Order: sequence, then structure tokens, then C-alpha cells
Amino acid sequence: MAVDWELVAFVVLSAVEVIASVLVVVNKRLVRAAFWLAVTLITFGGIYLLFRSEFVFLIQILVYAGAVPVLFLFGIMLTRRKIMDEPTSEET
Amino acid sequence: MSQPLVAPNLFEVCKVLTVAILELVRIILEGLGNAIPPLHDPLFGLAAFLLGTFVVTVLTWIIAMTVILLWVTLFNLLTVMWIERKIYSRLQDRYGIMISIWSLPLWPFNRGTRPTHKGTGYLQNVADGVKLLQKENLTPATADSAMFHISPVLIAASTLMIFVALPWSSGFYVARLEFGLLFVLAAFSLAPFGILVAGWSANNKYTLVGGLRAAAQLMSYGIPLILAVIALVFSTGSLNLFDIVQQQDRPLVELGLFSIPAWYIFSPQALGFVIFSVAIVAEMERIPFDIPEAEAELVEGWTTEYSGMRFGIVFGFKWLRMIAGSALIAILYLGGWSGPVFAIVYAGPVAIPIFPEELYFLLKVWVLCLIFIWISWSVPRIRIDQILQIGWKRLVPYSLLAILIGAGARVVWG
Amino acid sequence: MSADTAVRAAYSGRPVPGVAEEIQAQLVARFRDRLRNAKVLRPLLVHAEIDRKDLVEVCTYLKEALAFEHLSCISAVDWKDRFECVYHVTNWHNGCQVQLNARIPYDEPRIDSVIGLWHAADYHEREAWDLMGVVFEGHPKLERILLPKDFKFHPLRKDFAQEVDRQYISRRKLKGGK
Amino acid sequence: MPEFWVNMGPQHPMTHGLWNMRVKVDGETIVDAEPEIGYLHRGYEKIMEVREFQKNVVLTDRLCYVSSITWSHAYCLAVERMMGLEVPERGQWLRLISLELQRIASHLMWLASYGPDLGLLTGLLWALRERELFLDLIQLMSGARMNQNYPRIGGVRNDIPEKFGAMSMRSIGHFLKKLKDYEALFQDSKVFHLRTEGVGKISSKDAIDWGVTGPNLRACGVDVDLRRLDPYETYEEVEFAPQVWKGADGGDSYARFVCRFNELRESCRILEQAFDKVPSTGAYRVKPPRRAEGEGVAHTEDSRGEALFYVCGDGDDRPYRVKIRSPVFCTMAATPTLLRGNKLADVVAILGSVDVCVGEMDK
Repeated sequence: MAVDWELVAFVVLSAVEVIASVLVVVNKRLVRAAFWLAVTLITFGGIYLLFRSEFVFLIQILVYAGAVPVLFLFGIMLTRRKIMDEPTSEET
Repeated sequence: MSQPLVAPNLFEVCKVLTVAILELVRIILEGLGNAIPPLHDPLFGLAAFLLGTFVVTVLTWIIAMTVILLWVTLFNLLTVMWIERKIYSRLQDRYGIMISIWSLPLWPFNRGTRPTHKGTGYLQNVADGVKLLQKENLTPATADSAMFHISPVLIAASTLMIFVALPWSSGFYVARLEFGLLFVLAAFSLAPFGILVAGWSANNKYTLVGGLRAAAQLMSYGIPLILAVIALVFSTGSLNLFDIVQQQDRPLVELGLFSIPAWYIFSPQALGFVIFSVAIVAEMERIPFDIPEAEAELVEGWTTEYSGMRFGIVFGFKWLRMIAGSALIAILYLGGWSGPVFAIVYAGPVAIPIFPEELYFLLKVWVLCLIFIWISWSVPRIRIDQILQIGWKRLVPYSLLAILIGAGARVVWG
Repeated sequence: MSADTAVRAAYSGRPVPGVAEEIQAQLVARFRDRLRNAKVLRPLLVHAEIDRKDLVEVCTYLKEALAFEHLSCISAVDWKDRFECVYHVTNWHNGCQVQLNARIPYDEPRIDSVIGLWHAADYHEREAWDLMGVVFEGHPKLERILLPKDFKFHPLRKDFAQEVDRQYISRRKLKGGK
Repeated sequence: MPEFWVNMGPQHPMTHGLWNMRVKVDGETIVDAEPEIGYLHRGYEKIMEVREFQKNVVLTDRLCYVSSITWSHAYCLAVERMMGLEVPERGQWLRLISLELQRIASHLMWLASYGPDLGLLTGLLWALRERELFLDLIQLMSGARMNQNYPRIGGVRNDIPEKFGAMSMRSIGHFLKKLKDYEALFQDSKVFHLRTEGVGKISSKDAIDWGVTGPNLRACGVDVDLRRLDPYETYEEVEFAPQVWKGADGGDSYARFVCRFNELRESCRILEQAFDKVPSTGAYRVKPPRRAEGEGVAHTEDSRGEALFYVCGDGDDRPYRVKIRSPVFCTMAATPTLLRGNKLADVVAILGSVDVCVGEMDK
């Protein structure tokens, strides 16, 4: 019984990527959505690796892993969180 | 020139080890099978399966991974931490850590007069690790629990990923990648991701500000880092770390007994070396650039809310990043593991070098670590806006200049 | 920055002999009988008692005309029948210090704030209110500063019971003497 | 990102004690600040009303536990002025010596804590190492390293030991050599200049208006040193120069650092003269009256600024009212002015340079 490991890897990676990319859209928290976006992009890089394109894989990691924190920054800076709010008079 | 101790490579050495172990198992199984006739066939079958390609390969990989993990964490991490704690203690006019094997209660030779205060201190970090393991892992009530738990894993994984492509000698490596340099840089640049997740998920103002600082700093220093590497690639023409070391393993100038080696630091890449070193210190978050966890204003920055071994992981892996950064500088600019061969001992057919490549490489890495430690304990830390100014207004233009120099040198000397 | 350099040059850092008598004379000439008991206690220290409604006027004169720029301290004292707010104001040019005792009736502990003259009065007045219960009218934020915000008493008043440990009572007092 | 408040305290590495600096930041820039103090309020002014005059020295020692003698001395001076006592000359010289030793020890403690504020832990251990020298001298003189209970109303508690001058001069000579190391560590470091220059600026006018005193005021270029402006003890007889920032700007953290740092040298100079001039024999204490009436006020140059004691007596053997004016308490009112517009990381660089001592701030 010859298992085509590349096929298995491809299926797993694609499944993860599809689920993660759905989560990017569905998730209500912006920062979590950015996290899932990072997962999507990294699994995408994994699929490049399956196509024997190591260089594209590495560039994918290098560029997108650098780009996603920027998205994080915006996600944090543009959303209001509870700890940021002005303390009410009872809290102080 | 010099020979590696692990020859021809780690995988082959581990394979010899694996096969030896499995041969032992086979002898035992076959002996059992001969002794107990009903079990003869299944045991012989099992022995044949164990010595098949599949088991041998898998086991070899497991042993190789264990060896490299132990080498990186148990030996290098502990040693560098020990060097740091001893060195900065001496800088500050005190003895520093003391717990060593002499302090252990089970050490048989000095019972009754056990001098716990006279050791070298090598085991202090082990003791600290054991202490951290015993501590409770607290999760803040308002934290984003899943992200909070996943970020030490992300940090640890991305740091260990660096060592996949990072060779310790021409034989002691995990994988010989064609784009090894790019892989190392990609693994390096994954860290801000985990740090931001950690800072954001703890739901604490200190961690949040620390995470934002870390992201801003690591991103802006990643650019001069990569630009300096681009300048270097003009000279090397290759992204393979082995090729880069190979190119430096020749004399530049012969001076009788001695010779100046053709390291890239003695080439037009010297400017790139300075930029790369400064940027890599920022990537390691060491003291002139340690604002993400500036303990004076942000308590512990993005690691504030971690406790127990989770703190141990995010804290200890900073040293691993320092080792990785020093190793990268050593490979790219300081000739990697190349060095003069002085003597070789022959144990039968096996040649054992007295000064193997691993020793040269370790010495270079540790000396670089020492320099970083020295710097970080003798200067104050810089402010965030000044760090970004240095990064964007100084390092980026200079690294563009380094690219120009690299390209010019390529054109002139070919 | 040149203006600041000129400001700095005015400070010699050395005391001017006889300046206290001069300032006392100026104060007496300006305020006459509104200033009671004006005297020079020791070199460089002028003492005077005023009424609480004259406080801001005297202080303005001290600051504007006599260059008393530094408010050292505001101390509130509970004399059981009255309160007294003691203002120590210092002139950094010649080292002279003026001590103004402003009397306040016990049943109406109110006095005008001098925060308009010296910002330094901010914390001093908050502290005096916190510990002694003297209300400074015109202070923008008269809140508790040293004690918790929900504290109900003003502990430095003499009627705030202080448990006296036996060890701190003199032997003569235990026997019934003064 | 919206503006939000960050608590720097009460349990925070920056605070060197128990107080809370609340800063409102816009990203990293401070838009507002609000000190929150009183965590260490021990009600000293109330407790002192039930203890006899001399017994209060034990309390004033603990007002600032790194600068005990200067505080006890200010209290004793105020009480002496109320009683009309004159301290014998030898007692005055001994007081001066103890004050300057304490000032050096206190400034070294400040230097030690300013190092780690800026991420320079080495500075902490170096400064503490030299502080030991002066703590040893103080111990020789008074018998204790901390909370010495050394000044008495009417003099000092005990005489200095034999050869104390020679021993002190040896320590001071060693210390003056070590000061060069500190200069190399702090002032010669480019990063230190980056962190402190132009940070936490306050103009001389504002500083006087807010009641900032001591080295912090002298860093603004204002020549105010109460040791010379309102001389007490024998400060008139020694030559010394108050450390005033001479440059064009000033009033920033760097100027405060330099002024305080140079005061170490100046105190050594005062001590050298004091050991020459101290009379070898004579009384060092007079017996104070048991009861006193009236009011006494003394303001002295504490290591952090102007320390003022206002003591009232009603004819009893205890003070009727003691008012303590702490320089740090007054400087704290000016911290919002100092902090506004700076970066979050500058909070430590600024508050470290003004030298906060919570014990005397909260009383």
C-alpha cells in the first residue's frame, strides 16, 4: 500500500487553509481575524513548498509574517478595548 | 582546512548510532527466538522490520532531533546564560551565581562540609528552571485565554525553527538548505507575531504597550537586517550558509606564519557587518534596545503576565535568539567554523581533529555573545522614538549605502 | 532662553544683611495696624500676624512688590479656640523669610486660597484641608491627599482622639503634675 | 488608539517606594499626569504631639530612611530656635560633618537607583559599593548605619572617635577616584545623554512657582542653596560652591543629574575643610530645657531640597504642633508639569532625577 504523503499533506494544508480563511471572515474580533489570516498565509506557503518552490515559500513567510504584525498594529490601534476606557469615579 | 567532529554529517552519525542500537536489539530478539521455538518466526520478523529502512530512518531523525535540541538548549543555552550571569556579576563587583555540582546534596565527596557558596554556578540556571517548573501557571481572568496560551508556543517554535537551517559545522547540521540564509531570516521575522499575540492577549496595558513596542522595533530593524544581507549576497552570490562559509575559508593575506583570513568583515562588507550587528542586537531585544520589556517603566513589558515555566520559555528563548544571532554573524562575516587545523589524532581509521570546526564555531559564537553581554550591561537603554529614529534615519540609509558598495565591489572585482 | 538667563542672574545665592528689618519696615508702612505684632524673630525671619481677610492682599504685596517668589510652607495649627494658618514665604534673592500667622475662628474654618499667587500652595492647602479641615476658598481641587478618599475626620485637630501610650507620658505627669 | 491611563505604581519598579504615578498616554506620549500619594502616610505630625521633644528625633530619623541625619538635624534646629538654645561650636562642627556624610550617602543612594531606572543595573551596584564606605563612617560616628538617632536637641549624641578625620579622608580619597568611574559610566555614555538631555524640562520661573527646591532648582540655574543663603551651623566658615547649572538651557534631567552628581564632590570638599577646622576639644552638647513655649522654624538644605520644620510649644514637655515641609512633597506637585509632552519611557528618567523619597513625602 503506497501512501502518497504529498497528497495527504496537500489535503491537510488545504483544509487548514480553507477553515482558517473562513474564520478570518467570520471572526468578530479583529485581532483574532488577523491571527487566522497569518495561519492562512503560512499554510499557503506550505503549499508552495509542496510544489518544490522553496524560494517562494520563504519569501511568503518573510513578507507576510512581516506584514501581518502591521495588520495587528492597526487592529489594536483602531479598536477600542475595555482597559483603555477612562476610569469612572468608582474605580479610581 | 579544519575538519568537523561530526563527520560526514549529523544524520550519518545518528544513523550509525541507530543501526548499532537496533543491531543490539536484533541480537537479543534473535537469541530469544532461538531459545523459545514457538516465538521464533514472529521475533525474527520483528527484527527484520526494525532493521528495515522505515524504522531506521524515523529513529535516526528522532535521535538527530534530540541531539540538536540537547545541544542547543541544554548545552549552549545553559552555557551562555551562565556566561552572562557570571560576567555581569564580575562587572558589578560581585561573585554572582554559585550553585554547582559541588553544592548538590548527593555529591559524595564533601559531605558535611559542602561549600554551597564556592561553586562555579553552572547549575544555578538548572535550579532556576526547576523552580520555574514548580510554580503555578497563572492566567489573568480577563485574558484571551487561547491566544495567551498559544503565544509561548509560537515564540518557542519560531525560535527553534531558526536552528533548523543554522549549521554548527560542515557536518553538524539538521538540514542543508539551498536558501538557508533566507530561511533563518524568515524564522527570525516570525517572532514579532508571537510577541504581539502575547502582548495583546494578556489584556494588560503594560503588555500591550510592550507588544506594540516590540512589533515596531522588530519590524523596523528587520529592514536594515535584510538590506545588509542583500549587500552581502552581492559578494557571496549564494544564499547557502555552507557556501558562504566555504568562500571565507581561504587566506586573504599571507603573513609568514599567520595569515589574515578572507572573512567578509575584512572586505567591503565591513559596513554591512556593523549594520547587521546593530540590527541583530535589536532583534534579540538586549539592553540598549530592550524597550519591549523595559522593566523600569513597563514592569516586564509583554512578558509581564506570564508565570511559571511559560515565563521561563519566553525568557529563556531570548538567549536562544541571542545564540542564533551570534551564530549568524559568525557565519556571514567571521568565517563561520573555518579555522586552522593544528593536529589530528588517528584512532584507527577514524581521524579525530583536536581543533574541530565545532570548537572554532562555538568560540566565535560565545565571544560574540560575550561582547553583546558586555555592551548590554554597560549602557542604559534607549527610548522608543530614538530607537526608531536610529533604525529609519541611520541604519536604513547606511544599509542602502552598503548595498551600493557591495554592488560596486561586485562590478570592480567580479 | 535669554530671558531665563536674565532671571537666573538675579539670584546671588548669598544673604543680604539687615534685609529683614527693611522688609518689616516696608510691610508695616504698607499695612500699618492691619499687621499685628510685626517683629524680626532672628536674622532673615520676619514674623507678623494678620487677619484672614487681609491674607491675599498681604501675600500679593509680598510677591509682587517684594519678590517673595517661593512659598515654603502652609501649616495649620489648632489652638483649640481658634485655627491659625502659618504661611512661610521666602525670598530667594536675599534669603529673607516671612512668617504670616493668619487667625481663623474655630467655628468657621475658612480662608482664601493663595493658589493664584503660588502654584506651590496647591498641595500645601490640600494637605492642610486633609489633616486639619481648613477650607481654602478658591482652591480648584480641594481633595484628600494623604489620607484615603473616604476618610471622615481631620486627624490633626486636637479633638481627634489620640491614644496616648503610657510610655510617652512623663513620670511627673503620671503623678499628677503638669 | 484612544488615550488611556497607565498606573505607574503603587507596586511598580519605577516608584522606589509606595506611591502611584498615573499617566495618561496618547500612544507613547504623555498628555496628562497625576501623582497619587499617601500610601505611606504614618501620621507623624500627630504622633509627634504625644512624644517628648527629644524622643521625636527617633521619628524624624525615619522620615527619610536614606537621609536620616539631615531630617533629625532640621527638627533639632527648629526646637533649639524655639527654646533659644545655642549649640557649642564643636557640636556644630560635628553636626556639619554628619550632615555632609549623610548627604553623600543619600546622593549615592539616588545614583544607585537612577542607574536601573535607565536600564543600567551596573550603576546600582557600583554606587551601593561606595555607599558602604560612608555608611561605615556614619556607623563609626553614631553607632548605626541607618536611622542613627544622632542629633540631639542642643548638640549631638556623642563625640567622634579618635583618628576619625584621618579615616574619613582615606575613604574620601578613595571615593574621589571612584567618581571618575561613575563619570565614565554615566556622563561619558552617549546613550545616557540621549535619555536625559532635554527630558523633563522646567523653566526656573515655573520651578520656583511650584515650590521646587534643592538640587532640582539649582539645575534650573537658580543659585539657591540654604547652606549659604540662610546659613546654619558652621556653614559660613567653610568654602564651598553650590552646584548650579551654568549652561544656557538646563532644568532637564541631565542638569539635575549633573548638579546632584557634582554635589558629591562638593560635599567631599566641605568635609575636608571641616576635619581641618573642627576643634579637638570642647563641649558638643548643652542640656536643653525640659519644657518650651513659643514657635520655632528652621529650614535647612536637605539632600532633596528645602526641609522646613515649624514647631509650636505650649509650655509642655512635648511639641504642641509640628509641621514638616518635605521637599519631595512639593516637587511632586510639579511632576505633571515636568512630565507633560514627554514619552512614557521618560517617566523613569524624570522621576529618577528628581529623587523621590516616599517616607518624607507621605510623612
